[in-house]
Amino acid sequence: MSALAQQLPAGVEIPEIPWAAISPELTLFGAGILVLLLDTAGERRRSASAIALVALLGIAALAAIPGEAAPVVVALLIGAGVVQLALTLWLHTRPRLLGAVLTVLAFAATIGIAAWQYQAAANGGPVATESLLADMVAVDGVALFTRFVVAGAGIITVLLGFAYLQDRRIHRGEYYPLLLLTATGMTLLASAADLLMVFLGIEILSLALYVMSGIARRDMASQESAFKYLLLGAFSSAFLLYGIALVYGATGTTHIATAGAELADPATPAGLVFAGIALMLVGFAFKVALVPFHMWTPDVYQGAPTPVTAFMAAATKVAAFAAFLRVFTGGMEQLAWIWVPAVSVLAAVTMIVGAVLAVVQDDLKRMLGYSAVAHAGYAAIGLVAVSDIGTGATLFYLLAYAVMSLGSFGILTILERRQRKAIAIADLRGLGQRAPALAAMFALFLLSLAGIPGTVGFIAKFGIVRAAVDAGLVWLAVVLVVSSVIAAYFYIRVIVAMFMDEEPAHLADLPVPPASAASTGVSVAAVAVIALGVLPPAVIDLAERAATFAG
Amino acid sequence: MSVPAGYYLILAAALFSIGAVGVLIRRSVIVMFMCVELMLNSVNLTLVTFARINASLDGQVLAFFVIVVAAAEVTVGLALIVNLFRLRASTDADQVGALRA
Amino acid sequence: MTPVLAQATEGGAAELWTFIIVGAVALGSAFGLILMRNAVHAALMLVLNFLAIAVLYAVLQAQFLAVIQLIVYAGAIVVLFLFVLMLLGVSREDSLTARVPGQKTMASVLGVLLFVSLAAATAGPFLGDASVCGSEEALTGTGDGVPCLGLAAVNAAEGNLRGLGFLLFTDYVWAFEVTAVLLVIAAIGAIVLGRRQEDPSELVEPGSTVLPARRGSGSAATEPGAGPTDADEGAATETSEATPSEGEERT
Amino acid sequence: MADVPLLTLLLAVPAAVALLIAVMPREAVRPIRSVAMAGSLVTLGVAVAVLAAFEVGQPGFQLEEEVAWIPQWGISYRLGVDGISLLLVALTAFFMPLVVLAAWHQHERAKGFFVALMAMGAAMLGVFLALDLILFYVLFEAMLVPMYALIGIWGGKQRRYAAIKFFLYTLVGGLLMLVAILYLYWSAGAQSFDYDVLRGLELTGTEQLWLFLAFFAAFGIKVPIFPFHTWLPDAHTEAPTVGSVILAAVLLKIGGYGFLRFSLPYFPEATISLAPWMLGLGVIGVLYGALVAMMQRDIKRLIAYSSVSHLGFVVLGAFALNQTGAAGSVVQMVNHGLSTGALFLLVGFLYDRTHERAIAEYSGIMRVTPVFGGLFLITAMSSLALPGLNGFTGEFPILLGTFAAVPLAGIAATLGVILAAIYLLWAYQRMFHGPVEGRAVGLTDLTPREIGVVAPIVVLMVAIGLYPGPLYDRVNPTVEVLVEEVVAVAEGADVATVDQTGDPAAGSDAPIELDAPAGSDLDSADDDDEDEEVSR
Repeated sequence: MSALAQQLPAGVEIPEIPWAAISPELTLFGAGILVLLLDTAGERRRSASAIALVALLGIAALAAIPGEAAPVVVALLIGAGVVQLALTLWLHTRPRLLGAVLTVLAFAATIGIAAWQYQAAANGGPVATESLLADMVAVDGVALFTRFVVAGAGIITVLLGFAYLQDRRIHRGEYYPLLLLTATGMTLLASAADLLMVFLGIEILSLALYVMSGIARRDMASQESAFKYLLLGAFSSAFLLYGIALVYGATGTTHIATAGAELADPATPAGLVFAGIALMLVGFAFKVALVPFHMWTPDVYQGAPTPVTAFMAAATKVAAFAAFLRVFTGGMEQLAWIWVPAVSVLAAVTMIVGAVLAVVQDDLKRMLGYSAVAHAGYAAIGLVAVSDIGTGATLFYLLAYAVMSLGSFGILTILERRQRKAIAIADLRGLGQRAPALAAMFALFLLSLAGIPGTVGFIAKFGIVRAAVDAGLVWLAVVLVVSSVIAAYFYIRVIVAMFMDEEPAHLADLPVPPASAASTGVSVAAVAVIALGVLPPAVIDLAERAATFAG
Repeated sequence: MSVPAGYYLILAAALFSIGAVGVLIRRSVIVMFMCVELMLNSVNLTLVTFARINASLDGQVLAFFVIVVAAAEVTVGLALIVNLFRLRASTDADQVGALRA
Repeated sequence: MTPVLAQATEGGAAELWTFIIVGAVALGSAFGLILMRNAVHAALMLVLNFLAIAVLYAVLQAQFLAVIQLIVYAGAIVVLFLFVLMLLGVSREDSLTARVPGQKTMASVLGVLLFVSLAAATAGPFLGDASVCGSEEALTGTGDGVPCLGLAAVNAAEGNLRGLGFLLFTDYVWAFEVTAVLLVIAAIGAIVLGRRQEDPSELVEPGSTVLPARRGSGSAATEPGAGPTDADEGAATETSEATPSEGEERT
Repeated sequence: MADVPLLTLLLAVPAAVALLIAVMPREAVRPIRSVAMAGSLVTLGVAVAVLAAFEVGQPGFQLEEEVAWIPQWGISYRLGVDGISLLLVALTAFFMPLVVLAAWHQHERAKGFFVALMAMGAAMLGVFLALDLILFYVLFEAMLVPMYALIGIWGGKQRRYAAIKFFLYTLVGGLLMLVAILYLYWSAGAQSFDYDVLRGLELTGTEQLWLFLAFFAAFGIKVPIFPFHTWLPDAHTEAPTVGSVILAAVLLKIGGYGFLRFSLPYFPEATISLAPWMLGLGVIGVLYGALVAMMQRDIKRLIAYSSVSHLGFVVLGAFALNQTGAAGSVVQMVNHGLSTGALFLLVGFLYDRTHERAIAEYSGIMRVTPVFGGLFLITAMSSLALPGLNGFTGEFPILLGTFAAVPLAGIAATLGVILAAIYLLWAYQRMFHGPVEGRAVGLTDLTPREIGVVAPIVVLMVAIGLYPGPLYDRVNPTVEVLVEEVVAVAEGADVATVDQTGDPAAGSDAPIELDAPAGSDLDSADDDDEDEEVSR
């Protein structure tokens, strides 16, 4: 390394690798590769696992070089190797289960690491928070919060998907690696401190999601939704990229904070600044589905396999908003006068249009897709508040939305398995009597989405409204209220169908869904909805502290 | 007589707009996809021009990454297209649900 | 730096003529791409466009990218497009008639607006004398427009390829490493989506009891027992259902 | 005694019972209802303890409890009772065991029914006790869901329509109130949602006006005030008996309570400038409700419109802006709860037997079922404010207060009392007298259980009617402070606005003249006598 360093031109240096800061990404990526390896190895799965053990031991040995890493890291690496070997030996005839278990473990490990990082960062510990890897990465509060949410959503997604994918015969071995790699992209996106990393993060997570949406290879709807997603995703990426190019042209850098400061300099050509911001805004608006850049959402949500939709709704939104927050609220705070009016209008239109279009839907997945659009509008209010309060509110909102959407799409996976088809509102008639627990949980999620007190949805909306009023955006708060009322109508419609309509005969013949991994996942989400709705202070604290060291 | 850098930017803007229009007006999914590639290329042209204006190679590095991303996207996109057409051939040759490609 | 910069005066009439010719080719092929009815012809237009852009890269002092453009874009990506076109036999088709009346006009108007605003915003500051890269005015900071410094000095110091290499493995090392994830996903994606036929039973864990697959998904064609009639109706409406938002559909 | 968190217990008991029932097996109908009964009796016991612990003569909040809830946002869990809330809490707790008893034979989806009932009880008690605006809002909206379920699942034919209408009306009002609460919080600068902190805010006239209207949206819909009342007849008619009873006895009181608790003290200037409008709406409510009730063919709908009419009095009392009216308003809420609750129970018993609500289908019930007829007569008399029964003790002070404020409104409202007598007695005459015909044939009289449900209410009606002193003793100190506060602003404010409300001297003098014995000597027997004299 030193020999190379001597050859470098003056002023150029190889960045230090902050292993601790990027360890969640490494964990997720490593796990993805491991699961892929074990899946493709087929009959020789046990040998592959042994090789993986050797590789992990080798890394542990490197880490054990004195002064390089804490003993606990070495122990964890060895532990990971042994655990995967043990699991492989135990489950070598059931590769999908093996993949699922390893995936859950990897997500759990990510949560653990993120918790440690959070702890360490709060105490000024060894985790550097910004300007890592030549200013490419900022492991700040926003990034850590996103890691928590993404990994949590990942665990629940695995639970939701297992039986569903088997039923539909789309339980491909590549599903779990893709899930892990998507999550890698999401955490990368959330910790991006450079517009290039934003672009790469978005592309990684999108690419994996395109494939996951299309994993039902013989299902036309799935293929169509995947391709539509890809085409519009690439289309919007082009806009985002053009915006990045203009920012680079105007400032000579793509580092978010530096570029933001440069853009605010009056000497920078105004045309480039405006066009750059506008184009990036279009790009982000596509990714988080703000009207009028939302048209892919309902189709894709409807067509993709339901567990994938759940993950898409829950985790993608968090990651995309994290980047949105970082670039706009964080980087271009001084230019707020340019983009805040634009985003405010987009948010207002989004809230209303999303809610209104959801009302006329019959297919539940599609309805939830439109409701996702409306919810993106709510979350965007925290963005235009351009304050720590607003950022905290958006982060908390995204967590809340993740829980609610995982829960409601989770219910749909269970019901789709039961009825072997896409669920329309009419298919829910009488569910309240047939499967009261399931129906009650669904009602809970819907009430939470509607923002009824006692649920996390209320607390989250409350935080958003508070941020809006605090920022003097009372009119947006009022639009949110109007949208919530419209939205309440269609959530209520579903509840009416479940509890107040008679059950038709052909539904009564179907078996009641038994307890399963999916119902466990849904229950976890339900508990979270209530727990965070009744006693949210700890998590609000987390979100607000996450917001204070963003940048 | 010489070429101000702005000329390249105008050309790139023109290519980008043409690509965007192409995505909007074409019906063939493959051609739409090609139009997106055209848009990405025009962005690259912009980046390279700005690299020259700013006298830094960062723009070229960005363009390099864009090419990598585009290649990856094309791989997945074409796989999806092949699958779509195959499915369509095996089911109904004319009407394909919502896509109507 | 300054003495080296002084030498950077390639520009001139040669660059102008190159730009005019190559730019015309690029524009023409771009129009060809969106106007050609035949998808294969469109793909050929795309190759032409990529080649023109590669030439422009060379003129813009991005030698490495010019080569990459040739190899990756023109050589690999478009060939892949052509390959798929041939494989699927969809070379004829495409009537160019709009799905919604007036959509073409609307799109064209939007495109012109997009072009005008983009061109004005981006190129506006770079049209003066000083924006001629490496010119006297640019180097001395006189004349109109934002000065274009030119890459001659940078490329001369390390060489374009070497300079890029240094950047990739220093400032951009993390981004470079991260593209690994992207490529892995692309590979998995191609395998998942492209694998010809598999046995559906492979997708179910041994030992797990699973009901027959549903209609309209999974093994649609081979499914033994469809659900109740109501379910069939539901599945049918699911795909054909048109919603207001679909007016904007792109595909 | 002081160590026991009585108010929390009051909330926790029904909430815990609801949770307990939720985990019991569906088939165990008998255990479920026993648990519900036990839980509501314990709640009533706690409420009695609260009544006992309440120190009479204190205007402020008592038995307060406070714990930080979401400290980052300045939200706390703060409970307390004062004269205004005490009676309503007692009323709510009083009705809970009766409602459970009334629903004793609820077999269809009994588990969900009792869960909703208990959750409803907890939320309603909480609304009256909450002293943090967000806590108030949360409980206010939390009532929505169980009530919605009660109407929508166990209601009549049009239940879906009625339930959705109820839900959306209340939700809209509540959300507007939420925005107003947030605005208060923001302008407070104190980062707190505490009732007392927000009470001390200095707001400009325009701010007060808008905020008043936002709160009015929530409470006006709940009361319901005239143009916002359309959900009520639907909800009342379609709800199951128990739902109607809860709606009439407790839920509608939240509107009046909200006016006295929030609108008046928070926005005194707006209150004073809008009081004429409010009085006007109150009068319209009283007369409109009465006239529409007269035309009803459905007995349940008739009672529902009589509610609109009677609650118009509550609005009148609250916005008469004198102590007589305000205190009468609180007592009227209790009385209306008792009488209308009892009416709905009785009509429910009738409906259980015949499944018919049309007045024309009945004739001569009195001869077939004398107990039922007698109880119905007493309740109807109470409802039409016959002196000696409870209805009179609330409506009369309201009329006096209104008369003192705006004589014309007082006169118009008196007309409402007369109309009430007409429609109730007319309905009674049509249904209970005459030859035994229609559905009345073969009607069985009330069972002991049913008598057990209604008897306590009737006893209370007579007791309050004869001796309303204790009620006023508890209400007056709080109301006095409240009205003084508002009137002080009125006197300090622009004279023009005061003139609109009538003679300011009359506004402040009236309570002293009329209620001095009740307020100061804690002896309202005089008050009662006086009332009777006037009525003669």
